[in-house]
Amino acid sequence: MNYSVSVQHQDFDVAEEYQALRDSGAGTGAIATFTGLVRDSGDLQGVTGLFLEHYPGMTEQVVTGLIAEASTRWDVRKARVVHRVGRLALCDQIVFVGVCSAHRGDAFAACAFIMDALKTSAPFWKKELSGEEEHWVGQRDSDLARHRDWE
Amino acid sequence: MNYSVSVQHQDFDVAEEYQALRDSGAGTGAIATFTGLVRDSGDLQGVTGLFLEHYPGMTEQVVTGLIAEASTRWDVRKARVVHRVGRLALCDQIVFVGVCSAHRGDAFAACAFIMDALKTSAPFWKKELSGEEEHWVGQRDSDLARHRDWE
Amino acid sequence: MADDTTLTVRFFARLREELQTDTLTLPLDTPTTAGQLLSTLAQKGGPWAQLAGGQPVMIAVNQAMAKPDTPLNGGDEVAFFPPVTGG
Amino acid sequence: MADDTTLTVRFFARLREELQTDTLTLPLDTPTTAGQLLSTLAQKGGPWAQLAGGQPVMIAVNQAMAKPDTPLNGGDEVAFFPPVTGG
Repeated sequence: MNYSVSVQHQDFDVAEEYQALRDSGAGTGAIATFTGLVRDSGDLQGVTGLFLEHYPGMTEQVVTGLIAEASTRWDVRKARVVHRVGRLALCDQIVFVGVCSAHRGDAFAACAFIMDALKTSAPFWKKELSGEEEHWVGQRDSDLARHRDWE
Repeated sequence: MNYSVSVQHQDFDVAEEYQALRDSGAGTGAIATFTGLVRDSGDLQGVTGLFLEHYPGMTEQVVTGLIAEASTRWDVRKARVVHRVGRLALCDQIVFVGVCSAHRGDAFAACAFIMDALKTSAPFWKKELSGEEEHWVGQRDSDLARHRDWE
Repeated sequence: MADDTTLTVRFFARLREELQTDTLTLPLDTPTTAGQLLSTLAQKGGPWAQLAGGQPVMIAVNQAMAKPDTPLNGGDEVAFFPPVTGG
Repeated sequence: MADDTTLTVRFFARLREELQTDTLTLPLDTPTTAGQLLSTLAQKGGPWAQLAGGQPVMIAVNQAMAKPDTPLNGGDEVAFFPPVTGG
């Protein structure tokens, strides 16, 4: 199983990420991807941007562990996670998760699992910006529940 | 809700499809995509290509109905389905399903539902090619079960 | 060309190949159902006999999934095909 | 610089801002746990008092999730932060 994890300030290119996933051998029949974008409403209304902070070193270890866990539960031929940090504007890309599998059920499940588990166990923190206002986002019960559903 | 369905011989470009999905307004926080590729093993081993046939007119109606059903069950801001027909080679792209939603749970569920339902109710038929051998693929019980799981 | 007194019958995939037929235009004399039409066609014998049983045959009437007891009217488009396997 | 007789303590996000501290280096005289360290830091008062209760504080030791009873050894990196909210 081939995987890669990046935490970076700069934007990512889904086209490039997808091409790299496609290059995963003739046994891959399914590629599932997820991209998270900055939305105009969260805890605040009228969100104009986000500030994302993380714990360098720990983040990469945690996300690598989630990919490893996914690959023990499902057929995972290649997996890729990119997460941005720093200041982001409305509609900017935040996170990309892509998984190649032989079959679609495994690709969907592994991709959704990695994304759900990342939300509750990878050390990222999000601050919503709305004009002059700043607000550290609180953890959502719905996110904890989605992660527990995989157990 | 904005959607589009194409059935075509020519290949599709995931980069273009993704860009069109991104252009779905500041309320979109999540984009889930699925791409199916020609694998080297199915009913036959050593698959070298596929031939895909469909029922023009009915296909587009069925897939449009599946998108409409998904959008009554989940938040769907934009949905796109592309399915190829004709002769395809190993590793070629077969199908793309992309969904934009406010939240990731809805994006994943709607994308997986459309793909699972398409497999058992859209009039496409797949013939595996392996050297000189040709074999019309049989419907899989696992596909019927995945579709029933959504009911 | 379908009109009020004919049925258009279409075949796809393995059925199309084995019957060596993609479209038939049949007169519609009396009220019938998709299932009765299948039985009638099966009487042609040879590869057509499979329409009466054996492998499952799916039915669409006017491009929507249908059942053996779906009634057929003049001008309808009826299609018979194996279980679908796209994606 | 962490060595066998010190702990590196890191804070992130809302805690980092409210404590106006991202890293502390503390001597480690006696065996302790992550929870005991939190209580000790809370005694500094002011914004530090929140470490003793109120909002939930998550703990990592050497970059792996830990619990209040996780033992701390010289050279360890301990981090305290709010519940995570990435993605």
